[in-house]
Amino acid sequence: MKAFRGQPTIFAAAQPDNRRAELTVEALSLQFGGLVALQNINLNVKTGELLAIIGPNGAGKTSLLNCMTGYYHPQQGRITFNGEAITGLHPHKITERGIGRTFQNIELFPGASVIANLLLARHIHCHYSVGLAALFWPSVKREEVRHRRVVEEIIDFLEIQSIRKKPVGSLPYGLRKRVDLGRALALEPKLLVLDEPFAGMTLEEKEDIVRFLVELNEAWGQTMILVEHDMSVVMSISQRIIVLDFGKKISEGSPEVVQNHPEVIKAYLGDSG
Amino acid sequence: MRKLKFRPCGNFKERYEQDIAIFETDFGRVWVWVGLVLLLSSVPFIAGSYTLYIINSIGIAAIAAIGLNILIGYTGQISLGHAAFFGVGAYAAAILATKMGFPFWLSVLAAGGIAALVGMIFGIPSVRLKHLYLCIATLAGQFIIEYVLMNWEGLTNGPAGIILPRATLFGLDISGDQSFFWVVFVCLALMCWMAVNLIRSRYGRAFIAIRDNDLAAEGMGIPIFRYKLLSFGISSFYAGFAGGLWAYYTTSITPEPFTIFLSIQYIAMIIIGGLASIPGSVFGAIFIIILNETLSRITEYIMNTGILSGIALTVAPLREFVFGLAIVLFLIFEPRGLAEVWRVVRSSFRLWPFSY
Amino acid sequence: MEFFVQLLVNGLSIGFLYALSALGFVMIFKSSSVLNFAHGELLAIGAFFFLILAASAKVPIVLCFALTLLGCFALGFIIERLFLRPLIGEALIQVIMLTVGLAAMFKGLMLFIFGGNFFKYPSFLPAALSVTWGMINVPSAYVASFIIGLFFLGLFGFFFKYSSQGIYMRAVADHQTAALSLGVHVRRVFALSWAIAAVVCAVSGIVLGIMHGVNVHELSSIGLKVFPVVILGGLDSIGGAIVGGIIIGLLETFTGGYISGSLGEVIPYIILVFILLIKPYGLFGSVEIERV
Amino acid sequence: MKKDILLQINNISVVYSDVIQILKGVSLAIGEKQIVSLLGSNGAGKTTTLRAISGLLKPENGAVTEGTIEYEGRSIQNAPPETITRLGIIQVLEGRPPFEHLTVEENLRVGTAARSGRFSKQDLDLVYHYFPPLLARKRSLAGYCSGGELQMLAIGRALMAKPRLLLLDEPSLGLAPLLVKEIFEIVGRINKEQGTTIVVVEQNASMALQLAHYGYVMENGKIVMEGAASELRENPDVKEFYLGIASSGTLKTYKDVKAYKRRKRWL
Repeated sequence: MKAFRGQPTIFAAAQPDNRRAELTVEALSLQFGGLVALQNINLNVKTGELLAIIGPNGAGKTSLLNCMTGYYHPQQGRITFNGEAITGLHPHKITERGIGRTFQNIELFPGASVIANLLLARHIHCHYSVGLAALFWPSVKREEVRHRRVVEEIIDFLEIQSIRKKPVGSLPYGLRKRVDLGRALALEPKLLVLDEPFAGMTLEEKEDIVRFLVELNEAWGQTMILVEHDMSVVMSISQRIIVLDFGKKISEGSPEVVQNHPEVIKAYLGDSG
Repeated sequence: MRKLKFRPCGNFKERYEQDIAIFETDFGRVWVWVGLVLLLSSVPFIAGSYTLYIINSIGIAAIAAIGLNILIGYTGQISLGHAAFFGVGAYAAAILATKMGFPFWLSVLAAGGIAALVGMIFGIPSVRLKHLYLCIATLAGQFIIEYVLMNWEGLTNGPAGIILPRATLFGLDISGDQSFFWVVFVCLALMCWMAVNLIRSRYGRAFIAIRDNDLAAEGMGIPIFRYKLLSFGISSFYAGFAGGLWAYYTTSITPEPFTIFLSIQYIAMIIIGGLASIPGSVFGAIFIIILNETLSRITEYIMNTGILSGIALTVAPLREFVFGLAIVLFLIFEPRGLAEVWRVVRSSFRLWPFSY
Repeated sequence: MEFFVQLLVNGLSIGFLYALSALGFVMIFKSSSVLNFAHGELLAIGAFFFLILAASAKVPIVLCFALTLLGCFALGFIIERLFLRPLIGEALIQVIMLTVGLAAMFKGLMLFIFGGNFFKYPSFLPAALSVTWGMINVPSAYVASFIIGLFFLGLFGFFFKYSSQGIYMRAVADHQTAALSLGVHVRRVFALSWAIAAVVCAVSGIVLGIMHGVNVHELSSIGLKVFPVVILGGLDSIGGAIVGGIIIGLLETFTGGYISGSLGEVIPYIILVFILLIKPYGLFGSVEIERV
Repeated sequence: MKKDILLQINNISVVYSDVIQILKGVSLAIGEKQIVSLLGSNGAGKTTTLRAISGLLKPENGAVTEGTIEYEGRSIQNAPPETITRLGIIQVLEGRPPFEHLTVEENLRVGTAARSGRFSKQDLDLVYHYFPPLLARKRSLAGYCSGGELQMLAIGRALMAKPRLLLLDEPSLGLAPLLVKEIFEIVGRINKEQGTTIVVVEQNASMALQLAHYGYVMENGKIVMEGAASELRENPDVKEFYLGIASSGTLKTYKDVKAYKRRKRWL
C-alpha cells in the first residue's frame, strides 16, 4: 500500500505525544577564546510552532543552533528539551532525543546516492544488533525494508523521485539542499532545526521549499526552528521571530512586531526596508 | 515457480527487498553458488600439494584483508598494525590449544575474539584522533605487540615459538592441505558474506558516513567513537580469526613473521584489490600471494642457474621492492584497484558486442 | 653518576638527531599535510649516497657532503614530480599510502644493492672535536652531530620565519587556494618541500652513519621513530620537533641503559600511545578547529 | 559610459569535472579603472566567472571549454594562476581565508609572491594607510583576527601585489552592516586613488550598485541584464528580485506561494 502524495504515513502515524517538542534555552552564554559569541540568550519553543531566528551574519545564529544540537558546548546556561536537560550532550545523543537538523553548508555524503543518504538518517530508528546484521537475519531484512519504505515516502513528499539513485555530489545546489532537508526529515525529528535552508536558492526553488515547510508545519504539526536571511520568507511563514545581534537577543515577537522594532531596523533591516 | 532473472535491461524491481539484495539478479546468485561448489569440489582434487598450499594461504590472507578493508576502506581509519593483530590471533589460538586444550574451532573463534579485544584497545586513541594521528597509534600498536610477542616468554615462548597440535574438527583430522582447504574456503565464504551483510546494514552505512564526514554523521545520531571502536573490533576479529587458522595450518609459529612488513603487505592487498570493496580484498590477496610466490620462484631459479652466484641474492628485498612498486603503480594508474578493473571487464563483456 | 652523565650525553645527541630528522618530516607535513612513511628510507639513501662517494669513490669529504646534499635535493624534486604530483587532488589517504609504497620500494632497492650489512665511513672527523670532561668522554661524532644539528635547526628556523619561500611554504600549508590566488607557485612549493626534506634527511642520515655505521634496516627503523617524536612535539611545530626529539632520545637511552635495550626500542611507542590519549595534538601542535 | 576595455570575456562556457556546466556563454567587458559589479543569486555562476578570470578553476577541476578571455588583448583563458597573477589580476577569495598560522604582516608578505620586485616598507605602509586596524594587529596571528579584520587583511594582501585588476568575491559576506559600509568605502577609495580596476561579486545588491559604475546580472550561468549601476538600481525587476522590494514598494511576501509562481521574465 503506497501513500499518495502529501499523505506520508510517517507523519500521519505520529502520535501527538511523539510530536511534543518543548525546547527551553535559559541564560545561555558561549565564548570562543576571548570572543563572546552568545550572551545570556533565553528562548523557548512550543510544540507545533515555527520559530525563526534572524540577525546579521556573525550575530550568533548558527552558534545558537550548534549549542542546541550539541556541536558547541556553552559555558553557561542550560538547554532543556521536553523537560530533559540536554546541555553539553554529544550531537548524536541529542539527535536520539528528537532534534534533527540541516546544515548551512550541506554536509551530505557526496559519493552516496540520495537513498543511501536518507537511509543513514534512519540509523537511530534501526534497532538490530551487529551479530544479526552480519547474518542478515530475516528480522533485519524486514526492518531494512521498512526503513526503505519510509525513505521512499520522504522522497515522494519532497518530489525528488527522479534523482533517488543519483550520487548526491552530482546534483545541483538547490536539489542538494532539498536532499539535506529530506535527510533531516528521515530522522523523524520532534523538533526540526533548519540552518539557512534557502541560502543560494533561486526564487522557484525557494517557493518549493516554502511549500514543503508550510505543509509540514500546518498539516502535520511539525515544530521547527528556522534560521534564515531572506526576510520575505521569514516574515511570511514564521509565527514568531527572534532577532540576534552581536550574540544578544534584541527583539522577539510576531513578524509585525519585529518588523517595526526600531533596534531591529537599525541593526539588521536597514532603512531600505 | 519464480522465473530466474538474467540481466534486465531496465529497472524491473517491484519490491524493496529486491533493492537491498546482494545480487541484482538471480543469475549472479546462481553463478556464485555454482562457482563456490565447483571450487570446493574440484580444486582439492586437481591441485597438487604446493598449489594447494598457495591457495590456502590466499584464503587466509583474504580473510585478514577483508577485515582491514572494513577498517581502512569503509571506515577510513588507517591501520598499520594489522599484522600484529593477525599475530595476536595466531598466538591466542596456539596458547589456547596447547595450554588450555581448546578444540580447533573454539580456539580459532576465541583467537578472533581476543584479537578483537586487543584491536579495540589500540582503537581507543581514536576517541579524539583524526585519521592521520590514528594511523600512528596503530603503528605504535604494531611495535608494542611485536615486543610483547618476542619478550613475554612465559606466555609466548619468545623467539622459540609454539608448536600446535593437529587440527581436528568433529573428530576428523583436518590438518592436511586438502582438508584444510575446505575449512579455509568455507570460512572465507562465510566471512565474505558476513562482511557484505554488515556493509549493507546500518553499521556499514554508519562506517561510510564516519569516513566521509564525521561531523554530519554525528548529527544523524551516529555515536562516532563507539562505531570506530566497533570497526576496529570487527577488523581485528577478521585478522585474529585468520591468524588462528594460519597458526593451525603452519603448525608452528614464531614472532618473526608478524612485522610491519606484513602489515604493509595487507595494505598493499587492499589498495591493489580496491579500497571499500569486499571482492577487491580477495583479488588483492590473490595478487599479492601469487606475486610473492612468483618472486621467490624467480630468485630461486636465478640462484640455481648460478648467473649471479657472486651476489648474495635473497628474495626479501626484491619482494619488498616489487610490493612497493605495485602499490605505487596502482595508486597512480588505477586508484580503485583490481575490483574496478574487474567491473570494467565484466560490464564490457556483458554489453559485448554493443559496447555503448 | 658517571654512567648517568654518559647516558645523558648520548641521549641528548641522539635526541638532537631525531629532532633534525623530524624537521624534514614536519616540512612535508606542513606544506602538504602528508605523513611521509618513506622518511627512514630517505635517511638511508642520503647515508648511502655519502658512503659511495666517501668510501668507494674516495672524493674529498667536504665535496662528498656538498654532492650528497645536492643529489638528495634533486632526488626530492624527482620523487615529488614522478610520484606525488599525479596524485594531487586525490584523497589524503591515498597519498599517505603512496609513501608507504615508496618506502617499501626504496628499502627493497637499497637492500638489493647493499644487502643488510653494516658499513662504516672512513674516519674523517678531527679528534680534536671530542670533548673530555673528567671521566666522561664525548666522542667527536657526537659533538659533530650536535653542531650540525644546531646549525640546521637555526637555518630552518630562519628560513621559515624570514625568507619569502619559507613564508610561502607556510602559507600553502594553511590555505592552498588562497596561496594560489595570490600567485604563490604551489606546485613549486610542494617540490621544494620534498627537496628540502630529502636534504634534511640526508644530513641526519650522514650523521647517524658517522655515529652508528650505515645499515639499511637500522636507518629505516629510525625513520619510523620520527613518529613518536613529531607526535610528542605536535605534527606541525618545528620547536615541538626539537623538544620531542630530545625527550624521545633521552627516554630511549635511559630505558636502554638502565632496564633493557629491547625495551628502549619500544618505549617511544608506548609513550606515544599515552600522549595520543592525553594530548591528541601533541605538546605544541595546533588544534584543528572544526565548524559546521 | 565604458572607457578603454581592460578585460573582455567573450562567450565563455565553464564545465566542472567534464560534466557539470556552470557558465553557458557569458560575455562581459570591464573598462579600465572602473568598478563593475556582478549580481545574481548563489549558484548563478558569479564566483565561477571570477575563477575563470583568475585561473582558479583548475584546482576545482573546472575548465573554460569555449570562448576567450582577453586581458589587454592577450588570451588568458585556462592559463595557470601563477601566470595570471603575474599579469596583475588578483582575486580575493570568498570567505576571505587567512593563513591562520601566519602573522598579519606575514600574510601581507605572501601577497608579494606574484610580483617581481622585493617587498618594501612602502607597500606595507600603503596597506596600513587604507586599513589602520591591521597596523595595530600586525604581529598577531591571523587566526585570531575578527571577521572585519580578516576581510581587510584579504584585500590588503591582494593590494600588496599592486594589482591592476582586483576581483572581490562577496566582500560583505558575514559582516555587520556598518563594517560593510566601511569596507565598501575603502574599496571605492582604492579605485579612485590607485586607479585599480575592480570587479565585485555581491549578494548585497544595493550596496554593490551604489559603489559600482557598471553592473551585470547573472542567472543560471548567463548574463541576463547589464547596464550602468544607476540604471540597474531603478529597474523594477532588479528591485524585486535582488533588492527585495516589490513593485508596490514593500517587502515581498511568500504568503501566496501555494497559489502562483511569479516567473522572472527573462528565464
